[in-house]
Formats: sequence, structure tokens, C-alpha cells
Amino acid sequence: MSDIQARLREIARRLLTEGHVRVFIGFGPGFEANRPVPFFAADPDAADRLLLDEFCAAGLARYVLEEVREGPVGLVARGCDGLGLERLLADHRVAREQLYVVGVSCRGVVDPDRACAAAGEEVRAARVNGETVTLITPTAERSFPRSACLLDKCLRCQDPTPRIADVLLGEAIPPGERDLAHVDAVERMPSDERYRFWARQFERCLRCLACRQVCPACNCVSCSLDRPEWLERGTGLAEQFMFHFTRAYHVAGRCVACGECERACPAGIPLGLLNDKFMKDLRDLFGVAAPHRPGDVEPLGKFCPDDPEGWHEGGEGT
Amino acid sequence: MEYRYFPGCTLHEQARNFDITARESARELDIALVELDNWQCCGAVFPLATDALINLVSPYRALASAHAAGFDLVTLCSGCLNVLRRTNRLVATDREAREKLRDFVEMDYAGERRVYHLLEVLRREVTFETLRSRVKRRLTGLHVAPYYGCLLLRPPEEMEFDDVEAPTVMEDFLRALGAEPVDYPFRTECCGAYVALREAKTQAAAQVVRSAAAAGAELVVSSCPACNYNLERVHPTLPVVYFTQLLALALGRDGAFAGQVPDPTPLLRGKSLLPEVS
Amino acid sequence: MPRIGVVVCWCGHNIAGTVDVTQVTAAAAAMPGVVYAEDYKYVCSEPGQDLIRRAIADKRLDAVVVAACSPSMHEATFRQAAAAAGLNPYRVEIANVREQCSWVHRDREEATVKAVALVQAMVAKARREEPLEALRLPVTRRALVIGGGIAGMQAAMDIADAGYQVLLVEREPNLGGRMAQLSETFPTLDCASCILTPRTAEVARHPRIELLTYSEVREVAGYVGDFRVRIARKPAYVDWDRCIGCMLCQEKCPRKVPSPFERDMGFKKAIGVNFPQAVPNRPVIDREHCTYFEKGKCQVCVRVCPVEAVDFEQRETVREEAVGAIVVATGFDVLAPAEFGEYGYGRYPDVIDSLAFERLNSSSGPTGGVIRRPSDGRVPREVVFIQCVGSRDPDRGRGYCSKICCMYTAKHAMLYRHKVPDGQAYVFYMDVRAGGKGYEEFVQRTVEQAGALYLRGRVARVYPEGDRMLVRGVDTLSGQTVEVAADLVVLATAAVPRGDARELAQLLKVGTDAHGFYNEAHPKLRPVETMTRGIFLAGAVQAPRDISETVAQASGAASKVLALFSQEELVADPLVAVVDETRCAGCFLCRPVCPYQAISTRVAGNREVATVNPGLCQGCGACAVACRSGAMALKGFTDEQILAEVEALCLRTGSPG
Amino acid sequence: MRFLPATALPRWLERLRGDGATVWAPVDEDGVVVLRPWEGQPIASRYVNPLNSLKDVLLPRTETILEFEGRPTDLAVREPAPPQSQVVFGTRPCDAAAMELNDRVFLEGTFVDEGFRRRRETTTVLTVACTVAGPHCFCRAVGGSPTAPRGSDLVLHPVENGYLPEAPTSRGEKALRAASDLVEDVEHPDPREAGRTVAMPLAERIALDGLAARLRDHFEHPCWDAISRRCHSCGLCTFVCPTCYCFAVFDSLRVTRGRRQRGWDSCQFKDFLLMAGGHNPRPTRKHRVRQRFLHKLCYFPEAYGEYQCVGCGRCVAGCPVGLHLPAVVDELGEVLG
Amino acid sequence: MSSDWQPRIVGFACRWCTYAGADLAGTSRLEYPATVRLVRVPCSGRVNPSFVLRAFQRGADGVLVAGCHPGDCHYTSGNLFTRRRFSLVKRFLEYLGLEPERLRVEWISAAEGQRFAQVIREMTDDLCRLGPNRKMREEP
Repeated sequence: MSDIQARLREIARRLLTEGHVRVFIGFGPGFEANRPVPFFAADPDAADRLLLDEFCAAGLARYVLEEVREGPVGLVARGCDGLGLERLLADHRVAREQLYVVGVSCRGVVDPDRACAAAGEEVRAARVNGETVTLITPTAERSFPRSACLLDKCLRCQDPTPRIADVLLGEAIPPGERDLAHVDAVERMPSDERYRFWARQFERCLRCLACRQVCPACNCVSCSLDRPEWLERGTGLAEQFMFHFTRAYHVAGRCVACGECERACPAGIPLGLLNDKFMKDLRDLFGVAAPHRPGDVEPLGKFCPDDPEGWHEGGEGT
Repeated sequence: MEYRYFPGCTLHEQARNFDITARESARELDIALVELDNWQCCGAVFPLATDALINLVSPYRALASAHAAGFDLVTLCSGCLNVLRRTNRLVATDREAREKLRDFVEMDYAGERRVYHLLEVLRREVTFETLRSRVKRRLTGLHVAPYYGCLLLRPPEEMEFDDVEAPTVMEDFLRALGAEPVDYPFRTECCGAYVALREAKTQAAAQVVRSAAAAGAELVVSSCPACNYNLERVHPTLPVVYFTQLLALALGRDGAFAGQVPDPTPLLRGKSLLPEVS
Repeated sequence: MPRIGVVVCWCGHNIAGTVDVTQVTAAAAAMPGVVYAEDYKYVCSEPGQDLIRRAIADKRLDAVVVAACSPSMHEATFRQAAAAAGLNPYRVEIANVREQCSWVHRDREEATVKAVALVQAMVAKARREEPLEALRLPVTRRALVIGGGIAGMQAAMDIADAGYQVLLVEREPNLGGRMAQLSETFPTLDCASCILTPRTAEVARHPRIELLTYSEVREVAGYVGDFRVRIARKPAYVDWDRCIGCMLCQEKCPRKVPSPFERDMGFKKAIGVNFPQAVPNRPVIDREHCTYFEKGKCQVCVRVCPVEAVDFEQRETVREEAVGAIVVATGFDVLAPAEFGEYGYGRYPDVIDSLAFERLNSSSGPTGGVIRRPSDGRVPREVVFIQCVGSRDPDRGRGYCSKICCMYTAKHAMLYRHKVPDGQAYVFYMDVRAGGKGYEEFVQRTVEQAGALYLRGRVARVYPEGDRMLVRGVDTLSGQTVEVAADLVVLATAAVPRGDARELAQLLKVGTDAHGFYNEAHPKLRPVETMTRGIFLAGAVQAPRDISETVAQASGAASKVLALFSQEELVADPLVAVVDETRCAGCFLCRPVCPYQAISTRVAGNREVATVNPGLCQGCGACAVACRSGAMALKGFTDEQILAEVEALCLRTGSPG
Repeated sequence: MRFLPATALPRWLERLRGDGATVWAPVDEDGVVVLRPWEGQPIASRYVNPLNSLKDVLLPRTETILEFEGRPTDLAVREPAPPQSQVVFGTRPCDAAAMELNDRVFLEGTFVDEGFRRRRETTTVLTVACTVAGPHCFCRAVGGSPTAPRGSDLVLHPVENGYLPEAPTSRGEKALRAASDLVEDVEHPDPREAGRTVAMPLAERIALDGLAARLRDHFEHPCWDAISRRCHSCGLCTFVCPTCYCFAVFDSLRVTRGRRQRGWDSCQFKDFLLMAGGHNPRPTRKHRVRQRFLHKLCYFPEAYGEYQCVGCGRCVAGCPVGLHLPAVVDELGEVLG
Repeated sequence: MSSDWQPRIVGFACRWCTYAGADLAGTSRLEYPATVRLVRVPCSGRVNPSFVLRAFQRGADGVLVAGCHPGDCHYTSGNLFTRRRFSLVKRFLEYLGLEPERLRVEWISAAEGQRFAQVIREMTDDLCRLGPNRKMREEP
């Protein structure tokens, strides 16, 4: 990543000096090692603090909503960020000419906690190469399987390269089809056990709304769930179901599977399992790609005369 | 431009000259035709029975091995093109058939490759303008009746070779060689194929040749050994040749006309189109 | 908290027979917001309505819930009664305790509990309603008719005769449309121009019809009662006001040009009219084929014109008009059979389409009405007519039946026999469809008297043999392949929408079917209306149809326009969607689900937000569900109201107190 | 030195549950350790601190204040039954300390919060001391320690297959009596010594002394823009924080009956301070983020003399964009010098 | 289940077709259990999937969403969006644990009074077998 990081800084510096963009969004050093945080370079010198390594976990797309208010915005975008931006563009929340996107192909971001657990000691740096991840610790340099080191959202990622980059650093990796087998596992549970599974997850939900605030598809100016007639502030099980049902339905056919909601959830609720269920049915019933590639009209905004009636084949465990 | 070449059985036996002139012309036009290794007969007819997947094992294997080599397929005989292209489409669209064939042949393939006829390569890759510039001996004054037959064109939604009722690719090809294509209505009618072979019913072929002759054709050109065989036997003097023979001739190579009945060489010599025997 | 009155109807014993109305009234009295609860034997009766009016006045009610029969029965009655007492009619709700309660349940206790719940739901809804005003839309009592063929002229005449202004726009320089190209018409064989030209003259002279020929509609904005239409008048390069119609220019013009009106079999001059009896009888210059525009020379027409009407500098002019209703009568086209190589159309001159045969028959046609072969002008001894070319052919043509070809081909065979007594006509057909009045008898006469030979089967190939055309087909009734040597082959090609039908449909925001024919609002009940209110259809623009049906439909469309213009002002239902701009994010997820394209963009402050055109919106509510942030509300069926209804219906302890 | 074998723990808790108390214990739910009313499930032991803290017990996410039924003119109002006594096992010293901070707010001063007080007086806190610090812990930087008894009724120091109970309060002593037959006597060095040597790298890097004073006159400092720019305005940090106690009161109406409830609210939500008429004194992220950290690092110390943070590290682990107290203190340190 | 317990069904009926069908069942004096209570909506396209969950939340044991047959919608496309939305929502609610029989989506035209009554009878039988709905429901 280091030479790409250098080129990124050089581009950011040029954009800021020539005034193409008012701010360049990327990652900067965090308080703790291996936890870089979103960073907003507002002047050319700040560009040199831009950082791009295997630990940059947060999604950046949502930030453009706020930042474009004062002028054009530059940002670094991996595949998931690119899809997030496409979502905001498809929803007319930002205009393409307001963005200067520096695309980067991403092979996966390391989860610092998982890496430490795998290495058994403090991890200084990491390199993701194909099917293995090399963790550099003070004492050694050993490689581990991807599943032991990477974030969940990266393990299921099928879109390493953003498609709307103005400039792409590194070569493009073609997108793939998402494997939605994890949804089948939940579908196979008997309905009462499935209900207890979800009741247990939602019981932990704090309603802190992190999943909503980090989601590029949840970009409304004001959320209908903030209105008392839709959802009261109480955290009884009925309200918890209403919140998660409505949020999942509202992003159905619009979710780009960036995985940020699951990563942000403090209660460890498998939100991906909710969004992916809609994604699986949209794929099986209406042939919508998984993950959804934002087009001009969302899948629920159109119909085919011969759409199947999905409620017939419903029933246990299909 | 490199392709895996699928000759088909008759091009190694009866239609040797079709094969030789094709290879010569390809070399002349620097199209790399590398013969597919261990190919088998394409089955000659795309089975219409619903559960006849076993007949498609051979074309599937041909396509899969071309895919393994990483190149598209080229073939000459309209029968082979018909079978290979329709198998390719079936594999791409029918998941059940794809999986059964894959399990049986134990080679992974899902319709990624394209199957081309040499004429399509000439039209798309080489382009007829370039072909015209590469011609060494222009076949001026040669009135040729292009004969398409059935399997190149039909069924149109699967073959997508040319306009099913008013095709033009052979006419353009002949003009590129300097010959004059003859327009006659029977160029897309059937030659009687296997029915003619089995029960010697030759009226269909006769009608085609009669119509061509009436339109002033001196020579008929086709791209299918079965059609050639049927058309040759119903007219005493009108020779029937493969399009690659004219192509080889025009590119300054030997047209491999030896032994054909009716013999095209007198006609060609009459128009001083044959290479002078030194 | 709004003051709500509840009136429970006995409906004689229809409701009281199964539902304990007094208990329902008592329960209603205890519901939050209810300040008055009464029951009465027949609330829909005059005294019943009086009871409501008095209650509104005495109790200063803000809303009324009537527990009675289905809203489809008396919602209007009770709303008018409330309005008479000064209450906003949209604050009256009906609890359906008859059709959906007393009539369908036997157990008195269960029916009463359900009735209370239904009243509870309506009270909950009434508490969350705000007064709605019916939308008053102005009506411009002026109609636009697009298309000057028989359909457009008929509609224009009917509307103008009723006293309203009509704007008739026709793309060609002259009226007449498709019918002007016909020779005679079935089944009466009366000559097309004899019945058409007087009608064109009538239209041209009509005081309330403004004729805009050689013009096209470029843009349609607004909605029913207030359409804003931009109409472009193409440059004719002849000043029609000065021109006296002497046609000297056409006579002297040296440039002969193939005439599309004559299906390219006849010629016209670079300047002139399509056919002699054209109305308005004014020439236009065909810019692509005029020597002056090509090489800057000639100008013969300028020299011969006695009134200097030729003006090469003329430019396209565009005018904006306001109209209240639009009738689309743009007619149809015939399929170009070139896609069907087997018939050799376009390669062999003696293979023509039916419209060309019409021109051969027409006395003002290229051959003066004598049927001659285009190749050598000989009168054909044998003519083969091939039916369903492109029709009933889902793979390579159109799947539908074009309906009129069987009849005009029988006519052609009949006319051919009249003009060539010893000629033989063959007709390759699949089924003869002659369903109109006197149609079947006409076809029988063609077979028996005109001796036409109908061969039931398709044609495989048409190809030349010497100077004749060999038609290879099959006669399925005898089971043999047939080969007919013909002098002339006539293809009955499919009737298809005009080439630019889809663009005009988009302009008008009218749906089309898969082929491009315009969609009617309801195939059986509203055949002349479209889903867009105020836009009507007449003639073949909606589907292939013959002249008599076209005229009938044109009058139907005109009557719809007259019904619209007869109202003082258009009263539109206020139950339409409305956007809360503080919540709207401008994501426009609502727009694609609106069947009426009623949602457009509006700039609010520095943001783009959605806005609903109340004239177009029909209140289906699809957008209110597509809007994730809840900014889109459907008046009368808001989220808050429906949620309150659901909650009231789910209350287990429906008991009062 | 008293020693309670680990095997005796379930029996002890069962006894405490026996005399009518609700016993909470940390359980592993799908990989997340959460404090839950305990009915015999396996008790988790390998965790830094549970997702929900004592706050979830004493200031529940949703609490019914009163219930009402009938018509506006004759309304029957009922107070909910007084809460059962509760025993919370498995909290960490930092959570226990956090509750004492909340006591200052809810119990001292002119207004005593009845709901909180009733729960506080009937709750026994059995804290399990920390033998190792989590990656995000920094209790030592705010005056806490892995073995601090503050706020606990009983501190159980984990040792080889058991605990060394230490009872700073009589309520703790009373709870321990229920296990008197299970407790053994054993020789063991003072476990609190181990607490001082627990490695806590994060704590060393946080310098809080004098920060409260310096912050008072930097309300308009531009650093707040930079600090708050990456915040997404979710409520995660406030809801996981054991010391954040803001709540909202709201009614849940069902036509003829309803409940008045109190539940958590977050100063980071956009509409937290939205007033009737639409005015919002803290409309942007800068306002809201500044407010939270000034409250913890400036206003609370001014009012109660100590920082409103116990260094439990939940905000450090939870914030999706790394905007947490240590990071802000670090950035403020750089800027304010 | 105690024999006299009756399930509570909340129905969303489009006013042009299903509501008129229900009225027809009334005028034809058909009989069906008093378990269903209809909410009249302009079109099945107006039924927000969250309304369905609200009904279960507040104690409904079954929910029916019914509109015109595809192709007959008074607003041409309302039911075609309903078909897509509820194809997904039915499966999603089952995925959350709701028994399939609790939510039914039907096309019932204004002429199908019989069918409306039949659907209500079938739903009532299914729900009597299943018993009251405990899932996703708030405490009484």
C-alpha cells in the first residue's frame, strides 16, 4: 500500500493546491495504533498526513453528504466506498461533478482485535496478499488465513474496485456475485427457533442508531422512525422488531452491502443477515444483482408484468 | 488473431480440399488456425429431442477444451457451426444441462467462448476491404452463385449468422475476390441433405442448381460438404466448389480442384484464373 | 382534541337485527374525542340527515362518524348533508357495519364487538383529519385535436358543433390522413374521396375550428383543464395568405419527385399539393428535393407565381396555446415489408403493398385508376394477394391481427375484377375476419361474383420466373404445395403505429402497449379515455380499426371533451399526495412509482425537492409507501390515520369505560 | 483471607436469587458478553466488561414511571410496583465507580430521583476485579484501578479457581453471609497489589490534569471543528457509556390507556435539543460533540470535582470512527498545549 | 386453544376491488367469521409493509393484504408494486420467525364476494390452529 499512499498524497496535495476540491477525505493516524480514523485534509500540507494501509476500516461515502455543502470534495474510495457513493448519486443526494474520486483496489481490511488474537501479541503492520494475510509483530512475521484477520465485511466483499473513480491507483479487480449461503442457514431454522434467535439479537439493540447513521442508503434528511406514530422511544421487543424490520425494508434493493452497519453495531447484531435476506429474495425473484448496483430506478421502484408472486413459495425454510 | 480450429470429420476425408484451401488461405491472411487436439465428430445434427444431452458431449468437450486453451473456435462446415453454436447457447442458458454435461465430461465450461465461421472472421476481423487488398489474382468475369443452404442461417434467433431471408455475406465475399455474385431465389432453399443421400430424392438440389444456372451462374460455391455432394450430382456441367477454394485461388494458392466432377478447371483455365503450370 | 359526533344507523333491522346498536352508541360515547353519540332508524333518510345537521350545529362538531352501510352507498349523501351544515365534507367517515358486519355475521355479541371496533377505527381516523378543500381547477374551454384524418376531423366537428373552440393540428400540409389515399371503402364501395373531401371542406370552413396544417406538437405541459401546448408550424416556403391556389407553380416546376403519398409509384413536383382535392389547397416546397435549396438556382415557381407568394426565407414558427382537453387522432402506418425477404418486396418491382394497390385503383392516382404493373405498365392477368404479412406473426412481425386487411383485400379483389373482367385474383389467407355489419356478405360476393380464388395457406417464397412472379405457397385445405405464376403480388402488411407515436406519447405522458399503440384507460369501460385525465383517444392510434369504428370512437372522444367543458370548473378530488418539504431529501424514490408522472422537481431554498401536481395525481398512494422518510403524505389516507385505524382495530379491550 | 471457590459461585447466586432478589450475571450471547437476569445459564468469565453496564440495571433503557387509563375527565393513574431487590454479579470496578458518579447526580442536591434511589438502595453490586486490562482500558488515568472497591458492595479478586472476596460495605457483607458455609480460609498475598502492576498502556498516554480549567476558555476554539468532523451523530458512545445518564420522558398511548415512560436519550442525536417551533441550539455535529466532551471534562468536574469518566474503554472500542475520550483528550492536549 | 377464542385479523382492502368484493359478500348475505376487520385504502399500493408489522405489534393474530388482480388495477400499476413489495415482505417476516399462515396476500376482484368469504374462513381456521400470535407483539 505504501507507494499507493504516496501517490494518493500527491494527488490530494495537487487537488488542494489547485483548488479543485475544498477538502480531501481519507484516513489519518488514530489515537491507537492500527486504528486509523477518517481524516479531512483541508489544506495542501495536511495531505501529507493522509494514510492508507490495511487497517483503514471506516466507510467514507456518507461524509460527502455533509462536506459537499461548501464545495467540491475529493476522497479516496475503495470498492465499498465507491458503491456507497453510487448509492448517494442514485438518490440524487450529491452530484457527480461535486466529487473527485481517487479509486483504490482493496484486498481487505484487517480487524485489529482479530489480528492480535491470531498473532497472540501486538501487531505492528499487516500485508493482505491473496488468500493469506502476513502479520508483522515485534518478534516475527507470520502469515494467517484471511478469515482469521480480516473484517467480516471484507471476507464477504465482492467489489474490491470502485467503478466511478476519476483516477484509479493500482489495477482493477473485477466484481463478483455475493455468496448468500449464510442466509440459507437462518432460513433452515424452524420458525420458533428463528424467532428466538432474532428476539435475542434485538434484545441487545441499544437503539443507538449507529447502523442508520453510517449507512449510505439511509441518507434521508429526516427519518420516518423518528416520528412517534411510527416508532415510540421505548425499547420493548415490539419496537425493536419495528425498527429493524423498517430499516431493512427501507434499504431493500438499495443496500450496497458495504457492511458498515454490522461493523458499527456495538451489540454485535448480524444486520447483514437482515439486508442479505432481502438481497437474496430480490436476486431469486426479480433477478436483481447481489450486491445491488445502484441504477437510475431502484428495484422496488419498477415491476415486470410477469413478476412472480413470492408469497406462494414462502413457507418454512425456503 | 488466433483461434482453435474445429475441422469436422468430412474435412479430413472426402472434403480434404475444403480443409487444405482453408488452412492455406488462413496462413496467407495470417489468421492462426491451430487445430483443436483430440476433437471428435460434432454429431452433425443438433438433436431436437429434449433429453439428448449425451449427443452434446462431443461438441461440449470441443468447446470446453477451446476454453481451456483460452481461444475462440473457428469451423468451416455449416453442420459443425450449427451444432457447436447451438450447444454453446444451450450451455450458457440452461443451468441443468450445463451441470449435467460438466459432471459427465468433467471439464468446466459455461458458454464463455464464441464459435465463428471463417466467413464471419473474414467479415468482422479481416474485413472485406483488407481481403480485397490481399487478393493476388482477381477472379474477374467469374459468375458465381453463392449457396447458403439451411444450417448456416436457421434457426435465426440462435445462429445469428446473417439475415435469414436475405443474407449478403457470401456476395460481399465474392465481390471482395473480384468475382460477380449471381442473384437467384433458391440460394437459401434446402439441398435435400440426408433425405437426398438416403432416398436419392434430388428434386430439391436440382431446383437450386437449375435456378442458379438460369440466373447465369458458371460456378456454385457453398460451405457444406453435404450440400456440395448433393448439388454436384444433379447438373452435368455446373461445378460446385467450396468458398475456400476460390479464396485460395484468389490469394495465389492452389485451389485443390483436382478430381472434382464436374471439373471446374476448364472454366477457370478459360478465364486464365489457374496458375500457369511452369 | 377535535369534537366528534357518532351516529349509529339501525337501517331498519338490517343492522339492528344482528348488531346491538344501543350498545355500540354507548361504546361510542365513551371513546376519546366523542362528544355526541346517537342512533337512529334510517340515518340516510331526510330526518336522519337532519339529525346530523342539527348535531353539527348544536354540538359544534369538528367531525362526524356514521356507522351505517358501505361508503360506496351513502358516503356522498352524508358528506353533502354535513357540508350543508357548514362542516367540511372530508371530515365525515363511514363505519361499514352493514355489508361488512351485520349482514355477514350471525352471533349478536361478536357482531356488536366488531361494530364497536369499526366505529373505534373511524373515530381514531376522524381525530387525525384536517379539513380538505376540493381542488378547483380552471377549465379552458378549448380543445386540441392532434391529427387531421377522418378521426380528428370527426372529433373536431362534434366539439365545434357543440359551441367550443377547436385547434386542429395536422402534420401534412392537407387534411385527409390515411383515408385520403384510399380509392373506395368497404363494404359499400363508395369512393373514399367522395365522402372525405366534403368533410375536409366543412372542417376548413368551420368558424370554431382553427386549422393548423403542416404543424406538429412539440411540447405538452400542464394538466386537465389547463394544458400548455407548443405547436411548431414547419416552413412551407409559400405564403399561404397571399397564395390564391392557382397551382401554376406546381404545373411549371421542372423537378419531379417520387411522392410518398403515391407510395413512390407516382411523382409530384418539388412544389405543390399531395392530391388535387387537397384542403387547404395550398402548396408547400419539399426542401430536400428543390433545386433552389440544393444548388441555389431555378426559382421557376417564383417567376410564375402571380402573387409572389413563394418565400424561401420562411422559418419554422412556434406558438404556445392553452387548451382544456386533447384528443389524439394520429392514425396508423403500414409495416415496411422489407423485413420479409421471402416476398422480395423492394427487390422485385411487381411486389407492392396494399396501400400502393389503393393508389393504383385511385382515379387521382399515378395510373389514373387503371391497374398497371409498376415494372412494365401492363395490366396484370393474374394478381396474388398475400394476407397477414407481419400480422399474427409474433416472432418476426407483430403478434396481433390488423383487423382491416381481410376486408380491404376482398375489396381489392372485387375492384380488380371490375377493372379487369377476365383477370384472376388469388388470395393466400389464414382466416378471413369479416365481423362488421355487411362485411361477411361482402366477402362472399367477392368469392362468388368476383371469382376470387381464396387459398388457405402461407406463402413460402416469391421469385421472378421470366417476366412473371412465381408465388410458392401451400393450400392447406387440399394439402398440396401450390405455385402460382402471377403478374402482380400485393402484400397486405400489418397496421402499425406511426413512426413517432412513442415520442408523442411521452410528450403527452400517455402509456403505450408493447407495439406503440396508445393505452386506453379501461378496455371495456373507458375505451376513449387514457389514464391521463383530459387526454382522449380516437381511431387507429389506439389499435387497428376501420373507418366506421374510427368515426364512432371520434364522436365518443368528443362527447368526453364536452362533458369536461360543461362543468363550471373542474372539481378534483382533494385526496391527492402532498410533499412535506422540510422532510423531503430530494431522493425521488417516489417518482418512478407514480403511474401519472405527477411528481416533478421544485427548488426549495438551495435544495431540489419533490412536488406533486394535484391535477395529475389520482391519489393511489404508491408514492407515500415508496417515500422512506415519510415526507410524502396522501391526504385522507395519511400514515398517521391508517396507523391509528390499525391500532383501534387491534384493541382487545374494546369495552367502553 | 477468605476464599470462595469458583464451583461454589452458582450455588451462592442461586441462594441470593432464592430470597427474592433478581440476580444479574454476565452471559455470553452469540459472542457478546451481556449482563442478563440470571436463571442458571453458564456465567461468562473471559470478558473485559459486559456490553451493558450497571446503568442498564439502575437506569434501564426504558422504565415505566406511571400508568393511566380512562377518559381525560376521569383518569385512573397507577404507580408501577416498587422494583424487586437486585444483585448484580460480574460488573467491573470501573462500572461500579461509574454508579457512584451517577449517585452524585441523582441522589445529591435539591432533587432526588425517586426511581433511581429506590433501585440504588435495593441493589447489591458484586464486582469482579480485573486481573488484566483490556486493550482499550484506561481506568488508572481517571483515578480508578483494576481492583478499586469504589461503588462496590463486594469486590471478588479472581485467583486460581476461585475468588478472594473483600466487602467494603455492610450490604456486601450480608450477601457474603449467604455463602458463609462455602467460604474457606486461605493464605494469600494482598490481591490489590496485583492490581497496581496490571499493564495499562493506554492510561499512560492520557494526561487529564488541569484540562478542565484550560477547557473553560476555549469554547470557540477551531479544534472542535476538526475533532467533530468525522462524527456520524449516532448515539453509540453515550449509550454504551456507564456515566452518560441523559434520558427523555415520553408517553405511550393506546386509545383509552397508556404509560408514561422514561428512556435513554443521546446528546449526539440531531434532534436531542430540537424545541417546539423548530429551534435547535445544537444543530451541527460540532456543537453536539463539543457539548459531550465539555460536559465530561469541564462542566462535571466543575460541579462534582472529578471527571465524568471511569476509563472503561467502551467508547474507545465502540465508536466506528474512533472519536472517543482518549482521542479527544489527546487532540485537545496538542492544540491547547 | 380455548374453544371460544377467536383470532383477530386486520385486513387492508383496496377500495376498487377487494373492499367492493367484501361488500358484495354482504349484499349476497354470505356468512364468514367476524374475525376480520378491514382498513379501506385507495389501492393495495398504499399498504406500507410497516402497517402489517404494526398490526402484529398491537395484537393482530393475522393480516390480509388484498387488491385487484394484476392488470385490473384502477391506477394500472399499484398492485404490480404491491406484488414486488409483499413478495419480499412475506418471506422476510417468515425469516424473522412469523408463521407463514399469519400473513396472506390475495387478489380479490369486486366480483369475487365468494372468494373473499372463503379466504376469511380459511385464514380463521389456520389461525385457530395456530393460536394467538405472541411474536413481535407488545405486552398487553
